[in-house]
Amino acid sequence: MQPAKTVLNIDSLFTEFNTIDGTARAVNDVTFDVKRGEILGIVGESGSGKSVTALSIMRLIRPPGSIRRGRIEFFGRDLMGLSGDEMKDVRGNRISMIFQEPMTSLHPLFTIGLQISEMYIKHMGLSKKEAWEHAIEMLEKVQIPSPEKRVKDYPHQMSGGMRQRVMIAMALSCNPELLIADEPTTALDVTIQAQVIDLMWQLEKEYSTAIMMITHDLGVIAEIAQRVIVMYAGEIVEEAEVNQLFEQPKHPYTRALLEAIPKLGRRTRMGRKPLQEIKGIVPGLYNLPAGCNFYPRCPEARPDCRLSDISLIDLGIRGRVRCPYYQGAKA
Amino acid sequence: MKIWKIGLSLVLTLGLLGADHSFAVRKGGTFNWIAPYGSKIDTLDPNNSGDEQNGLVTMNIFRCLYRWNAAENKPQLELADAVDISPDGLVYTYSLKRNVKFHNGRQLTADDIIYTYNRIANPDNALSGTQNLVFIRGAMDVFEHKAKEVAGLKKIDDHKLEITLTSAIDPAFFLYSFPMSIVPKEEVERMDRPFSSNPVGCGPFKFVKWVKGSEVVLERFEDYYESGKPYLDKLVFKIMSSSAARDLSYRAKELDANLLYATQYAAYKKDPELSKNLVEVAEMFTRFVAFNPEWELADGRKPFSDVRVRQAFNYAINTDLIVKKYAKNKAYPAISFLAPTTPGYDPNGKRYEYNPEKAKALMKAAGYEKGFDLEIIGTGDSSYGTGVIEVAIPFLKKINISASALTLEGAAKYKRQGDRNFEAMICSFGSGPDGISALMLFHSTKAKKLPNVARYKNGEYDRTLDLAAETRDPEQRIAYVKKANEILQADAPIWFYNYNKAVIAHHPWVHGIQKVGIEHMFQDFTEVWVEATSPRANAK
Amino acid sequence: MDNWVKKIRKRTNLVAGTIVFLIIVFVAVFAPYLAPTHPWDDADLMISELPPSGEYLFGTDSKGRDILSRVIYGSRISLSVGVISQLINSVIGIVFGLTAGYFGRLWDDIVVAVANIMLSIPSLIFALAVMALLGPGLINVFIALGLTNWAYTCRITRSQVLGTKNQNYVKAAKAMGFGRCRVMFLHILPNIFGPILVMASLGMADAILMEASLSFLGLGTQPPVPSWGGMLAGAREQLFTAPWLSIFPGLAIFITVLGLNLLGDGLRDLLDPHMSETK
Amino acid sequence: MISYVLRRLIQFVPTIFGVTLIVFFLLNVLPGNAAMMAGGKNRIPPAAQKLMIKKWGLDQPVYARYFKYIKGLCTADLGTSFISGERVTDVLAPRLWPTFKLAVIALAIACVTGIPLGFYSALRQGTAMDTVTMIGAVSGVSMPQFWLGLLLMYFFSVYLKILPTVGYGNGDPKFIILPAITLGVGYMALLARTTRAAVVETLSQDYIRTARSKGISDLLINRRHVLRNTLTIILTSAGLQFGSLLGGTVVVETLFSWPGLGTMMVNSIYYRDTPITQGCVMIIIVGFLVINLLVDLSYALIDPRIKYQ
Repeated sequence: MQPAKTVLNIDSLFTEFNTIDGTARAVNDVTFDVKRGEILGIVGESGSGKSVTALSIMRLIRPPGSIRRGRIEFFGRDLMGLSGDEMKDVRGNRISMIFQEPMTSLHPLFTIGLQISEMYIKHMGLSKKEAWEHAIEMLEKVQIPSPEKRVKDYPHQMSGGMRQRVMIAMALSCNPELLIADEPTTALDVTIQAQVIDLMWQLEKEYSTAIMMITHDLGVIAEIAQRVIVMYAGEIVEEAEVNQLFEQPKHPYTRALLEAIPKLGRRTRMGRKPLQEIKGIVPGLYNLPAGCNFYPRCPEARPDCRLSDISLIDLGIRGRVRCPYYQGAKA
Repeated sequence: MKIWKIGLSLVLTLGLLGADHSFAVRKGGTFNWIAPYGSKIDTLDPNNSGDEQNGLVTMNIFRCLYRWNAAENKPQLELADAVDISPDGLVYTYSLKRNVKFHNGRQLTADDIIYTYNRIANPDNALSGTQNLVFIRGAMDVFEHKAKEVAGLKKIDDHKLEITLTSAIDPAFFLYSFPMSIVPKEEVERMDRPFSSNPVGCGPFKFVKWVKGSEVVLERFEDYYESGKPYLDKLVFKIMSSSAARDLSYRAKELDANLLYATQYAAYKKDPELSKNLVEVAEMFTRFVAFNPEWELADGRKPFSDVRVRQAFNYAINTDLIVKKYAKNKAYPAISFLAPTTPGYDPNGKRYEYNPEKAKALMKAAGYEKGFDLEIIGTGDSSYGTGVIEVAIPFLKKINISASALTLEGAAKYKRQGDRNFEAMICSFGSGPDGISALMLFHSTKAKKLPNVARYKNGEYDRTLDLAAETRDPEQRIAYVKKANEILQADAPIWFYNYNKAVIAHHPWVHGIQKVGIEHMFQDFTEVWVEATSPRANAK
Repeated sequence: MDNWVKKIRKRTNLVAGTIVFLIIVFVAVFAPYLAPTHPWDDADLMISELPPSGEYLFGTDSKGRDILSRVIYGSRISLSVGVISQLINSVIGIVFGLTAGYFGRLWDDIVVAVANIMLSIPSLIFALAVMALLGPGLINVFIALGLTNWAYTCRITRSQVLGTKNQNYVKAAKAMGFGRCRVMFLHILPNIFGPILVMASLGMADAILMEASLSFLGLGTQPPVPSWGGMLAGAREQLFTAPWLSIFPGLAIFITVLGLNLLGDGLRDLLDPHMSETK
Repeated sequence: MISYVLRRLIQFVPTIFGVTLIVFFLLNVLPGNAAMMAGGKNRIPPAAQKLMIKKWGLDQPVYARYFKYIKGLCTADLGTSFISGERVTDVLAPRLWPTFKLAVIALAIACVTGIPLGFYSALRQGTAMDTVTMIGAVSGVSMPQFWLGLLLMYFFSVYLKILPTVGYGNGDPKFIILPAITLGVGYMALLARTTRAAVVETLSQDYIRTARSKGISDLLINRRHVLRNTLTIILTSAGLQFGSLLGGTVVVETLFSWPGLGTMMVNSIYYRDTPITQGCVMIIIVGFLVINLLVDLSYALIDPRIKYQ
């Protein structure tokens, strides 16, 4: 882990939502890094804090939410210390983001050309005309047929897969160092998913952009990620190289996630199932249980899991895990 | 005659000026005046509309054969220097003034008066003044399509006009009001512009412009027949129906004078500056609640057919207190129907004092000790609308009459009034200047001009009134009028509420505002002038 | 995820609005127990037009009646007029607006034409006709007010539907074979509710004030029964000479409308799908 | 597009006839008639009233009168006023411009203040500023126009003495300020609240988050991305309000002696001068139709998803 190779280094990030009902800790002491050219997968169920983590990095948390503390170092520079305008120069330019819903993430009243051009105009200072030409080029790169025509289209004239390609084109238009993809394929149907994943895979190679792939789809992770972080109730519960994670999952939660998938490894024709088979639901963030957050649902829970907060155990090359009784621990 | 008139105007002016002002009448300036009765003026064709909102403008553009003399409170000859009356009182020969010019420069002749009266009489024109001519011989024939022209109108020469009447009455009372204004034929029949919005008369002011819905502007007619008059260069009528807005405009000195409503009257009275120049007059309007004697209760009884119930109603209400507190003294408690300035009014006449005990006793005697429910209709008018009923309700409650009010808009109220479809109704009616015509309102058969609102029927009253109309002795006539008024008072077909007190406030630089009893807003601006201190003293 | 937390936070509006609304309902229901005097039977001309004092907190009116009592009693008429007439015109307006925008074509043309006709008929004519045909009475006030203003709601709803009906969630709902009613009322309506609620809750003030002008036509409440609008209208010429006559009923209207606006905002946030979806 | 406009224009005809029919029969239902009212406080004698009724054709059955009216309408003849006897078109024409001017300026005031206020409070949701704006908006609609008008008149004319109280002043712009503000405030409040609701809804849209993630400035996001999406709703309510302003300015016109259509229409209703009422309604319906058509067309300009065939 040499600093030069690290694109993003997040250190003890806390993001909270303050309401009259109390404080919800959506992201609770999260620490990790993203290396150059790497694809980092972040998995977890809905409400596990992965999207909030992504938005925290972009500093797009809106009131009543706020980043309580922590450092978000991007190439060694703490993003938290940037002014609003400086942050805007980072957003889209050096870190960009793809959102889950291609249907609603594009402005319905503007042409896609205009929406892509905005990036060039803002970050590269191009004229409208130049930006427009770049937008066409970019559409071509994401394999949209007859881009010079489609550039004048409105989002409602395109299919979901097309729109996600537009989103990718937009996100990559300024050649960012880090791309955060928040469930980029969830809303798409299976064949389109494959195309989009392939496209990202290719682009990652071409641009050597680091990618943070947020998903609850382990199949996607298995396919393209090199390293995986598993989140649960705002905390990292496990971090490992992708092969290790699939072959030797340590945290009971990770195991539960994996067990919910019929077959490990590469995507199969059988398709993938979502993770609805873990018993119980994600605990409310207002009243987290004492001790281990996964305790109520954990098949291997022991009485002392409840007694005190569990800290993340650094296993060096084998990653990190938040369970003293992890699989393979010397009990 | 002319000298006498100037003398009169001087006396008038002096009276109003007080001692601390100079006598020098000043010429020039613009006078901002108001048209307060509603937010519209419909037409400036004076013959066409009886609405006083139109009349208060047209009376300064036009002239009638007679004019109301505010100081003496009676109509007097205007367009004629003299009139000869035949011994039987049926033929009037007028010697018309020779210096009367219309605003288009043409001289007024007898033809104009004949033309105007024929115009008014013609039923196809359906003009509001028609009924004012019924006493002229032949008018009814025209009215009934039997003749083309009124036979009783005869031109002797350009400046001599003979009018023959059907009965010996004084035509002055019928011919002074603004719907009888003399109009020039050539202007009325012009095809290029409607007369109703381009009026041409022979009055002191000529028409300049009319911003419909906002204002009418008049300017001095240089060839007006009273030499040297009028004094004002310009006269502006601003259409302002909101009394609160008028109040602000007046305080901002944008209006030279203002007609006050009760709330402002009370406020102006208290203000040391504003209270100085208030011109008050007892107007010839009486406000009352008319009872419908034909109205039946569920059990078939007709409470208002019983005089005791009607009297009880009058005794039950503390009219003086209502006038003082609610009307803020901008009215005079009514004794009977006739207004204080109308001949025949008796200031010492008997009246219904506030006496709830007597009222209760009367109700008991009439068999209505337990009272009844009563709905009183009226408009939303602040001086004679359902607001007054609201004040009266607690008093009526004490004699067990549970009264409620129903506010209606004007036309709906008139409809129910005409259909006799009401239990009781609050309204305001003219109670002058001629006592006989005013009291005719309650004549059971001859209430032609207006339907007998209270369905009042009393043979003695009818007879007395008929006698008054027939007699030619003025003293005798007044005695009969007085008697009829007394009968009416005793029979109480109505609740006698109040006579209006009209109040005009004017700024200290204004002179010549008169007390006009027939309608205070009918100000004739021939005599009005403004001092140099007026903000518009030199405005053109 | 941040959204559902936001939703709860937003309940401040809902809570405040509900409290205000309940207080006014309470006042209306228990007016006879709350009012210090009877609002018209206890009139006494000797105490007319007194400014607010310890004895008469809100002062007295020109007919010698306690304004506090009249404001308290006035809540009965004004609240029901405001709420019911707005409900009527919202329901009619939403149904017509939704269907017109959703189905389009001939039905849209018809609804738009009818709405335009309704908007062009002066409400005065409508009120007078209602009075002439149906006579006086509070129910007829609801009819006069409820039936005249629906066209606004209708047009707003329609315009919103036009912008929403091609969105994917609508298409998806249609594709899933949901009935047209379900799509319109459960999928589209909640998405466009904000502006409609704003219209309705602000329209309340209009309705309360309009009621007064109807009573001048014999349609609304009749003297001596008080309503806030009527009290205000009755005092219009005395704004400067006796300001307390208009200030207190004016405040009552203001507070009611404010409460209902808060309630409306709160409801909107509660119903808004953007706020309630959890990620 | 052109065929759509044509289709809409053709639809004007039945709508106009519909409105004349309904208004004609509603007016016919009203108690009383113009003759009763023609004399103001001085009632016209019954005999003279009869003459007037005959002259105005009010003695004929209602359908006959309606057909006569429609026949006239086909030759662009709106009839003559009962009371003044002038042609309705001559009576209406001078009132149009003042009303139009007042409506436009009032609406402009409402838009210029209301939309930014709504926008601002939506962006500052939940802050004190938002609350203050809401309270302001609610007081704007709760305050009767005559109150506001009189207060403004008092402050600017009596106290500061910088503006005239009432009148048209030959079109002098000084005279329009107070009536326009009085008229505009209620609409401003409505627009502010509508804008706020629409903006709040837009702000929570995913595409706004996308726009933020692109690093473009807040100003651009608000001005371009948010505003565009709220324009339809703002336009709709502004269009509706303009329509209602054409006939709904009675209180302000009366208070400020403004020579507009509103007072004339209300007076014509009270005085049962039905040809004038019909004429006013005609103007209002045509106004509404044209404005709505423009608004509908502008939807298509703003929102590419809306297509008119």
